[in-house]
Formats: sequence, structure tokens, C-alpha cells
Amino acid sequence: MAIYIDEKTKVLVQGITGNQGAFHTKQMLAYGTRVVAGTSPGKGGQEVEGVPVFDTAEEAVEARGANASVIFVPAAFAKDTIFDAIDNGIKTVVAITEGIPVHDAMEIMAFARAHEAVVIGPNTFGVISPGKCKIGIMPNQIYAPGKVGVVARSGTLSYEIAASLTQAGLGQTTVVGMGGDRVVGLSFIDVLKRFQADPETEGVVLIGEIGGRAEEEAAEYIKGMTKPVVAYLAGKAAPPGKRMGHAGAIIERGRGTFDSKVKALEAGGAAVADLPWQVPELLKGRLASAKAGGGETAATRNGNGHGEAGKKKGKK
Amino acid sequence: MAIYIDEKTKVLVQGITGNQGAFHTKQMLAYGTRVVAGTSPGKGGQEVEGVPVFDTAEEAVEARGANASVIFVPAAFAKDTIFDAIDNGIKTVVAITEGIPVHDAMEIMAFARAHEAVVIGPNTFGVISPGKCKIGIMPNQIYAPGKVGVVARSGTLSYEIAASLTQAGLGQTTVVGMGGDRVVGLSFIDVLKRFQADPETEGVVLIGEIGGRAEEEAAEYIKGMTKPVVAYLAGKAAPPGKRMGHAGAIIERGRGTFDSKVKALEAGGAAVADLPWQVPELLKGRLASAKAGGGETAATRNGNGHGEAGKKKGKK
Amino acid sequence: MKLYEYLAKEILGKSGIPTPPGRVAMNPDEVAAVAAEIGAPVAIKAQILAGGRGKAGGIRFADHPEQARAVAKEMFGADLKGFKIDRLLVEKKLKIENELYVGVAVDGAAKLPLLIASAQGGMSIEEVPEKAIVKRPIDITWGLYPYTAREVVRRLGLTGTPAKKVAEVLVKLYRVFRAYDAELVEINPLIIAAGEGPGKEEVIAADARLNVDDYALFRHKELPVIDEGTALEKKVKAIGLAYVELDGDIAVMANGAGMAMATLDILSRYGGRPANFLDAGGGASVEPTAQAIDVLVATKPKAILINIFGGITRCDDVAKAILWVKQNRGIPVPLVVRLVGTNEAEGVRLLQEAGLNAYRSLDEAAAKVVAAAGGAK
Amino acid sequence: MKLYEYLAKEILGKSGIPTPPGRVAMNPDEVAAVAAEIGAPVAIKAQILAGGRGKAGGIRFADHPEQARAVAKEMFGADLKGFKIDRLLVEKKLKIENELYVGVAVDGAAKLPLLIASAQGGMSIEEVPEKAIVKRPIDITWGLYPYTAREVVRRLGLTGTPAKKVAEVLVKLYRVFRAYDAELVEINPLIIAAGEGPGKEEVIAADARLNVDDYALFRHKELPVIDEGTALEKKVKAIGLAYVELDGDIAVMANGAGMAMATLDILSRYGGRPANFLDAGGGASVEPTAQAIDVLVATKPKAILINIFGGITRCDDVAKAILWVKQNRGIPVPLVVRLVGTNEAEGVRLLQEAGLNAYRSLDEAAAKVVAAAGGAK
Repeated sequence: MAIYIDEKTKVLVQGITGNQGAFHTKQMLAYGTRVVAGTSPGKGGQEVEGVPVFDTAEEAVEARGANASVIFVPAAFAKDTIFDAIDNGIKTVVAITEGIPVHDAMEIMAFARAHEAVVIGPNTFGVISPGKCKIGIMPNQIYAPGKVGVVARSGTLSYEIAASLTQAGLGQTTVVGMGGDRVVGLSFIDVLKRFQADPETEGVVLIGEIGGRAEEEAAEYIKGMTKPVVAYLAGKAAPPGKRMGHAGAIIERGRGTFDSKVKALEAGGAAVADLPWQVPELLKGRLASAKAGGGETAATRNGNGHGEAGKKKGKK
Repeated sequence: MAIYIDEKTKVLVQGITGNQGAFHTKQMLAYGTRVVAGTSPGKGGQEVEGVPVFDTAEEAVEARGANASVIFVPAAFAKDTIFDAIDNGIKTVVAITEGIPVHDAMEIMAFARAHEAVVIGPNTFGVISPGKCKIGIMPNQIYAPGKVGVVARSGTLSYEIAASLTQAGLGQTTVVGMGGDRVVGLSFIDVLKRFQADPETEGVVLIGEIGGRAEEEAAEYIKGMTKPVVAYLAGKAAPPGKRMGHAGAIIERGRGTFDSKVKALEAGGAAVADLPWQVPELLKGRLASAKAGGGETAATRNGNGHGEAGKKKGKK
Repeated sequence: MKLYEYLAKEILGKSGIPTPPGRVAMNPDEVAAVAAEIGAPVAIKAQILAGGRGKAGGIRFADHPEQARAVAKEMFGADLKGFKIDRLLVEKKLKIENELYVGVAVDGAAKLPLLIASAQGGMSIEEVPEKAIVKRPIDITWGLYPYTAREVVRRLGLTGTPAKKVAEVLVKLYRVFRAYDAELVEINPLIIAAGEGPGKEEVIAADARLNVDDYALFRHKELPVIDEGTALEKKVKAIGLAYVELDGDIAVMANGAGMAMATLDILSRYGGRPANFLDAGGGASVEPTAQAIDVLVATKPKAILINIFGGITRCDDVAKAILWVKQNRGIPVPLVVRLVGTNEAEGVRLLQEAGLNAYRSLDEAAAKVVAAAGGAK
Repeated sequence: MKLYEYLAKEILGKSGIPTPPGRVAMNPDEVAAVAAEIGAPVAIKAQILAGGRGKAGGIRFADHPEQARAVAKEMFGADLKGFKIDRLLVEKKLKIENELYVGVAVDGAAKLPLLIASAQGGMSIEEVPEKAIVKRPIDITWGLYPYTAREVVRRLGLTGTPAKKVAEVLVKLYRVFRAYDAELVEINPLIIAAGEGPGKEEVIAADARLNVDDYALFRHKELPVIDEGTALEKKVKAIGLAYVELDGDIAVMANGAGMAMATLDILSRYGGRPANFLDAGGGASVEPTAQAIDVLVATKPKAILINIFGGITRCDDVAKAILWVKQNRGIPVPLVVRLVGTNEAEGVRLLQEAGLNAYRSLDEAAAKVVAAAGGAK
């Protein structure tokens, strides 16, 4: 199994006639994603990469049974487009678009909540269940099917780590990009809950960064998880008070520092890797001891993972 | 049992310091209603008829456990006041206020829907479960506890008929005023469903009027009811195209005529009285035959009630 | 409150919906001047607060300013559907490709705004077959978004530039509906004009109606006050009560619309003919009630029936109002009063002290007043 | 985008929130003129886009226009918290009874607007103890209604006229927050002035901050353009990318904020000191990427590291951008490129053809660039 999307997911590409929309439609099709329809107001009747284009999500859902949507429209039109998808019954929306006004994002999340839909992003690289379905802009070649769930705030950093997992023989159930904007649809906890409930996922990689309180909150949830969690955090060397590109990645008033996050995650029972390419080794250790230890929760374990890989220490 | 309100209902009077609010607080208390609190922004700390006044519904709910509210504030403030009640957990709001803008009413109903609250009114005389609780502005002396449910669009006309029921020995479980505005919280069907489900209610009186399609829609529902329904409709002599005071009471394009409503209701199995004071007699006949006939639905009966009382015909 | 076409168009125009070039004119010279200014041929349209104006001859055309003046002279002062023409809207005559209907109304049953559209515009929407009408309830919490407008225009069979422009009009029309507390805003016809060729089509509001919720006028001080109805109806409206003129000889006051209608029904049953009815409403105090009775007396009926079942209205207040009119103005015709409900005892006592009788039974009161007015007709 | 205090107050004032009489002035004469116009004593407030201005001496007072001119002469051109003072807001000095804090901000975790208020205004809200702060998330679907404002002012311990007026300010403040796509709007202090006695208290926004969401500026053409940051930061922002200046000697470009931060972390681990970082973002095409590299070269670093894991960004585009800069401007310092992901093969081929090497391993690339910049420090 996978979370959010799988081989049955029928994808609608909204904004399919734009450069990015068309390029990634091709990439998604090449990956094997069932891209069934696209929308582009005023361009209904055209085709992109063999995919039929409609004026409205309504037609795309009626004619092609789309049940997930990916958004490539410009930021100014994103709210209308996402509303279109959700109002027509689509329950999973992946918003790639960057630069969506934060008030629009708040309204989008309220609309999604009222309609019990999930919005992944905005400003996300997407979500991929390797071998089954890819919705997003991540490279096709770095993933492999397997047992590890990955959740990340940042795109390229997650590619780096996903590629190292794959290289180490650790395939993925699903890799989820939460998105880099201040207001996004998913929290770490939302995704961790899904991985915890997914029978195929055996371990989880959490890729966070400085700023905000999301990692600290996730740490609380991790305490009750029965599956091992390995984290990597970016921003150790970032100076306080500077916004580091992502909306949230700024250290303010002692909150959201690298150290506070590492401390919280380790207290929650997660292992924290020093370098991206140490994640696979750390996770292998954790998976092995989880198998040995049965269904104990992270909080009952006393392993402190920070530096484990670097120091080449075994599991206590 | 009663519907919407009963002896456990703890009433908050919003706009308690105004003339109408204070007068009807006194009347409700005299009836035995548990009026536990009032609100009037800026007047918190005062008392009206011994009832403590608060600035906010929040305090009234916290301090006094109010679980229903009645609205006497001027129309311009009604939306804010009703939102206040509902947002603080009150699930039954009786809006007496006349003249609420229809856009405000639409927003009130959307807010109530989102919060699973019931709004009775606006522009209603209220709701009364005789002997248990009265929330509204109806005279205290005309009701009696009993087995008949009454639902009406219009206030004074319902008083007329309730008084005649009481006089005839037919007490009431609950009398509900839907309100005379174009947008109100309850439909006939909403209330009929409650009466149908209420074990103590044995028969129902529906007091309608020309205009709109509410009576025709109710007639469809009545077909499936196991309890007898007697209707009285106002507006037989009203000329088409003139708005008769109530927002809805206008006959337009052949819709909502007296004859179409009578026809629909009779087809649904309801008896329709010619004059208000014929209602009790008609209902007694229906109740007697319902008792004899058991749980059959109105649609399976073939009684056509129109003029029954006038013509002194017995039940077929 | 209904707005004149030209005012409705001003509002639509400000909201970004294209309207024809033109202006209202109050006399024939002004009509000619506007025609000269915007360039003939022009349409000259009577500004009255009623529909079906076109069929009744309320829209005429002129090919040059002088002809416009002549046409205007014929129109000013003429009677149209019961209204005297006192203002004309002079507009550029349009080349029509296609006529649509678009409107937003309050749907009482759904408790939501209802977007209504049809490809068969130009006639009253009531005459359009149901299957040619697209209806779409709008979630008032969220409003009307472009995607919904696109769904609607698709159902209308529009494509290309007209589809895009009509969808934009729908979004703006809904904004007007909300911003102006409208009960109804409609554009009929919304015309599609050829423009400068394919892809350059223009969409223009050729006629418009905007009815604002009377209850919401307190927050629309920007709007002019437009009074509808007869002089008496206006007078009673100013008191804050509802009044309807009928064609009989018994003046009727009751409290509550349902009760007022039932009172008419019962009078009819006894062969009486109501002259009017006045809904004293809920909780009117002494002074407006007295003013209302005064209005009834002024209609010179053969008899007056006052039927009050007191709830929020108090019987003693009604009695006081009756006595005030009786003492200060006099009531020259038979007055039958039926008084029950809140503060009934006090009200009856006050009337009795002044030598007036009050009935408890409406049946009896109705029979009595019909007899007083000369019996069944 | 941060607005100057005087612009924020203009907007609050237009929205019905009382602000002190006053105006911005661009030179000492103008300061004296405003002081004469509104009447001394006045407050003279440096307009800079940073907080903590009061403590740093950015607010001074004058008892008459000439003193105001003298004070202004001292202030203009002075450096305050890294900003050069080029405009002063001259306002009537207020008699303060009480200072509150009120603000509305975006709460990322709750995905909702957050109303924040405290009876302890006048200092930075970060310094106010948590228990003295009232926080109330607002359902963006419905907005902030007066009843919510009343609940908040009750928690602040206000009663009477101040309670009523502060509640009104909260409702208006939320409207500004929404209407201007604010990330943050705050009034600190919101002062309560005695006015003409009990019940006549006045509530006035003594200082104001309004930060508008950069992403929403496209729909706020009514706002002036205010550029923050250093010249280089502005230049990169104009290209549409994110740039942060640091104090080392290795210029860094990476794509994606997380990757950029991780790159700095890894450089640090090898003892390297980043001079800056530039987030090439997602999907930047050849031209902006070339401009970005050009910016890095202009910072005169000892070495440059470009770290790209291509997703929406295509490796071949990055390679083309590098080659364009190399050919047209020249790259005078060691350049280390790490290139993997979308269109990697094509990108690597292009670089190789031009005699440049691309690494697959970030570890290796980081070690290489630190060495090129002179080794660990």
C-alpha cells in the first residue's frame, strides 16, 4: 500500500497547456502515472501529450473519472482552480504552484477542510508512490518501491535523501512534499499518522528545517509511533533572523532553532542524521532493532540517534 | 415529549434590555420558561426581571449554561448576535427580530448549517411546548399541553387556531412558528419530520398561506407520514400579483395559488379546513380514524378532508 | 426597492460590466442633446418600474437627434403600464448577434443565492422553457468563483470570446448582487455583439433590473430613494406597516400577514368585499397604529374591521390607538373590533369605557361588519 | 513588503481607525511647517522599516515649530538600526492613559488569521509574558465579527467606552488585514486617551505596522513599491529569486531553500565559510539563472559552489546558464558544480564540452570548493 496516491489514482492536470504543465505531464506519463485529463479554460478540445484538455474540472471528472488533481496554473489563478477541483469532488489536490498569496492559501485550506479534501502544497514538489503513481515535478529516476515513508518540507533536499535511500536499497512506499510556503495543507503529523497506519510502511524519514514549530510538534506525535523515524534537518549553519528562502525558515526569538528541533526529535525517539547521506544507514539500524524489539513505541526506546552514524556506534 | 424545546431548555435572551426583550422576558418567566441569562453589549452586570445580563453570549453560556437563545436585537445587529450564540455552542436560536436583511438571513442559515444549529425564524412568534417551555412572543394563555403538533408560517393566525384547539380540548406538544420572511431556518418538512418522530405527537396541524412552494413540498412528505395532518391555508381571497405582507405571500405565474396548495395537500392525504375554527373538529375525526386504522400512512388513506367539517361528513 | 434601468446600469457599469453608451434625460431637449452626443441611431427607453415595457411601446428608436426629440415629446407624460413616463434613457442602438438572460436572485427554499442563465434572452424569463434555463445555487459562504461561471457558460453552449466574457459578467453580477443587498439583479438581454470580428465579440448589458432588499436600505445610503405604489401605500410604508389596496368597501386592519389574509378570506365567505388591508404587524405601538387607523378612515370605506390577536401586539395599545383616532379625528363609519390575546382584558375595558364593543369571535365580527357595510354582495 | 508607519497609518485612517493628526515630511522646513499646522507639542518619528525604533532614539519631541526644525536637522541623514533616515512623521503628541497591543497575523500552523491583543502595549509583543496575551484564531471563512471583538476586549479587562471603541478597532483592523493581503498588521501602542472625561475616552493608533504579502502585490497596485534589503538583495529579488548575504568567502547557489541550507551546513562542516546563498528556486529558466550566477560572480568570492538537484529545474538549463556567464562575462574564480536530476546527462555533457567538470556527490563538491577557497578556516 501507499498513502494519498496509488496505481488507481486518476490524475487531472490543471494548467496542462502551460510550459510546466505540459513538460511534467509528459514526465508523469513516462513514469506510468494515469494522467486522464487536463484543464485549461478556453482550450477545451485540445490534447497535450495525448491527454484530453477540458475547460472545467467538472467535465474532466465526468468524462474521465479524475480523482486527484495537480495544479500548474499561475499563482493568481490557483485559488479558483483548486476550488474548481474540490467542488467537483476531487479529494486530493497537489499544488505545485509557487507564489500563491497567503490569504488565498488560508482560504484554500478552509475550503478543503469544509469539503474534506487533502491539499498537498502549495509550493510542493508533489507526492510519489514509487512504481505506482507520481504526481509532481520530482525526477523520475531516483525512487524505488519499498518500505520507507518519506515526508519533507523541501524538494531538492528530499531528492538528495530519496536518492541515497534508493542507492542503499531502501525503497519507498510514498514520498510526500509538504511544500515550502507558510500555509500548506499538510503538517508532519498528518503525514506521520498516515505512515503509521499504512501496513506497508516500516520506517519513516522526516526531512525538516529550521523555523516554525512543526518539527517539535511532530516529535510529540513520534513518541507514540511504533515505527522508527529518522530525521534530517537543514539550517544548522543558518544565521538567526534571516529568512532562508522558505517562508518558515527563519529563526525568531529562540524558536525553531536547529538545536531545539534536534532535542525535541531525539526526545521523541527519532534518530537525527548529521548529513543527508547518513540517513539510510541510520534507518537500517533502526529498522533492524524495530524488528527485534517488536511493536514498542519510539518513546519506550532509549536510543539517541544523533551522531550514531557518524560515530559508527551500534544500537544500545 | 416535545420538539426543539422542553422543560430542560435554558434560555438566553439576546437584546434583553430593550423594550420588547424586557417585556417578553417577563412573559416567558411568567410562563415558567427557564430564562437563565440575557445579553446586551455594554450592559453586562445589570439585571432584567431578576435575570443577569452579560456583554457576550460566551459569558452567558459559561456562567449560566444557556442552551437556547431568543433574539430581540434590532435587525441591523441580528446577524452578529446570532453568530455569537451559535459560535458559543447554542444549537437552538429563535429569531423574533423583524426586518433582517435577506442577505444576512442567508448568511445566518449558512452559519447555522455549518455549526449544526437550528434557527427558528427570523420574523417568527417563536416556539412553545405548552406547560414546559415558551420561547417567543405568543400569548401565554391560549395553549395547553397535549398531543397535537402545530407548525405555522404566520403568528396571529396560529394563535387563532391554537386557541381553538385548546378550547376543543386538543392540547399541543409543540407549536412552531417558522417565521414570515423569505429566508427562514425551518421548512414545513423539517418540522413535520420532528413531529413524525416525536412519540407524544399524535396529529399535526399545518398553517400555511399562498405563495412559494413550501406547502406543495410539505404535501409530498405528508404522503409518507403515519400521523394525520390537518391544514389551514390563508389567502384564498387574495388577488394575484400583490404581496400580502409576508415576503412569500404573493401569487406569481400560477405558482403558489390557494387551489394548487389545497390540491397538493389533499393529494398528500392531509385534510384542509375551510375556516380556522373548523380545524379542531377535522383533526378529531382524523385522530379517531388514525387510531382505528393503525399506522397507515396518509397516502394510503383515501379521505379527502376539504370541506369535511363544513359539510358534516363522516370519515369514509 | 426597485431601481430604474438607468440606475441599475450605472451600478453594473461601475462594477465593470459593459453597458451601452447613453444617459438618462428628463425632457425632449435633453434627449436630443444626448442623441447628438453619443451619435444616432439611438434607442429611447421609458424608465418605469415595471417589466414588459418593450411590448407596451416603451422602447422606440430614432435615426437622428431631431427625430429623437420628436419621439421623446410623444413619450414624456404618456401612461405606460400604469406609470406616467417622466424620464427616458437614451442609448446607442446596438447591433445584436445573440441575446442571453443572466440573473441572480434569492432562493428562499434553498436559503441561497440562485444564479439563473439562459441562451434564450430578450423575453421574460418566466416565458422561457424550464429546460432552456440553467440554474445554479451559490454557496453564500464562498461566493461565485470563475470556475462556476465557466460551468454555467458551458451549459449555455458558449465558446471562445463570448464564453470568456459572459463568465466574467457572471462573476461581476454576483458581486453586485452581494454588494447591493439585491433581492434580484438581472441583465435581460445580455447581448453578444459582433465587435470587430471573430474573437473580438463584445458582451453588453442591454437592459438591467436591480431590486434592493428594503430591509437592507439602511446600509445603502448611496442609493437614491425610489418610492413605489400609490400615495396611500407610500404613506403606510412610511409608518412602517404593510398596506394593500383592493376594490371593495370594507377597510380591514389585522395584525400579521397570515391573519390579515385569513380575515379577507372570511369576509369574502360572508359576501363582504374588502377595500384594502393593512397589516398592523408585530408589536406596533400606539402612535403608528393610530396613524394606520387614520389611513383606513381616509379611504372612506362603508365600514371598518379591526381584527387583532395580540402577541407582540398588545390589545391595550390597539384600544388606545382606536380611542385616540375616535377622539381626535372621529370615525364616521361603523367600526367592528375583534380583540383577543396579550393584555386583552385591559384593551376590552378601555373600549367599553368609551362605549365601543369588542368581539372575541372573528366569525361574529366578520358577519357583523358585512352587515354594517350593507350586507353580502 | 513592509510599509512605512505613515503609510500604514494612512490605510488604517481610511479604514476608520483613529490616528493622531500629522503628516510625513521630507526635510526640516517641512517638519517645522507640519508642526505649526497641527500645533505643538509634536512627536517626530523616524520612518524606517525596523522595530525597536523608540529605544534607538528614533522618536523625539518638540515644543514648538523651531525646535521641531532643529530636531529634524539632527535626525535627517542619521543612521538608525542600519537605515539612513530620509523621512520623518510629524504628529501631535498624545496624552496617554493606557497602552494596548492589537494585531492580526497569519498563523501558519493553524492556517488561519490570528488576532493578538494585550493590555500591555508599547513594547514589542515578544517581550510581553504569554499569559498577558490574548490570542484568538479567526475562521477565515466567516471573518471577525463584533461579538468576537467583544470577547477579546473582555479578556483585556476593558469596560465602557474603551471596550466599545477597541472592539470597533479590532473589527476594522481585521478588515485591513484581509483587504491588503497582510502578513501582519499591528497597532502598538493602541492608546486610550482621556478625551473629554469618563465615557468620552478616545482610542488612537499611536504606531502601526503593516506587512503586505509579497506574493499578493500583483493585486495591490494602489500601494507604493518599497524595496528592502541591500542593493544586491534587491537585484536578485527583481530576478525573482531569493538571496541572503552572509559573511564568508564562498558564493553558493543551490535550488530549493532546504537544499541551499543543507549546502551551507555541509560547507560549514568542511570548515568553509559561505559568502551568501542564492536559492535558484524551482524551474528557473536559463536567463534568470545566468543573471543569478552573474550576481554571485559580482560578490567577488574566493570560490563558487553551484549545487543543483534537478526536479522542476532542468540540469541542461543550469549548464547553459553557467556557460553563458562563462562566455559572456567570465568567471574569474574557481567554480565547483554539482549537478544531478532532471536532464542530468544533457547538462553534464554541455559542461564537459566546455571543459567544466560536474560532480554527482555533494560531499565531494563541498570538499573541493572549500579547498579551492583556501581550505578550512
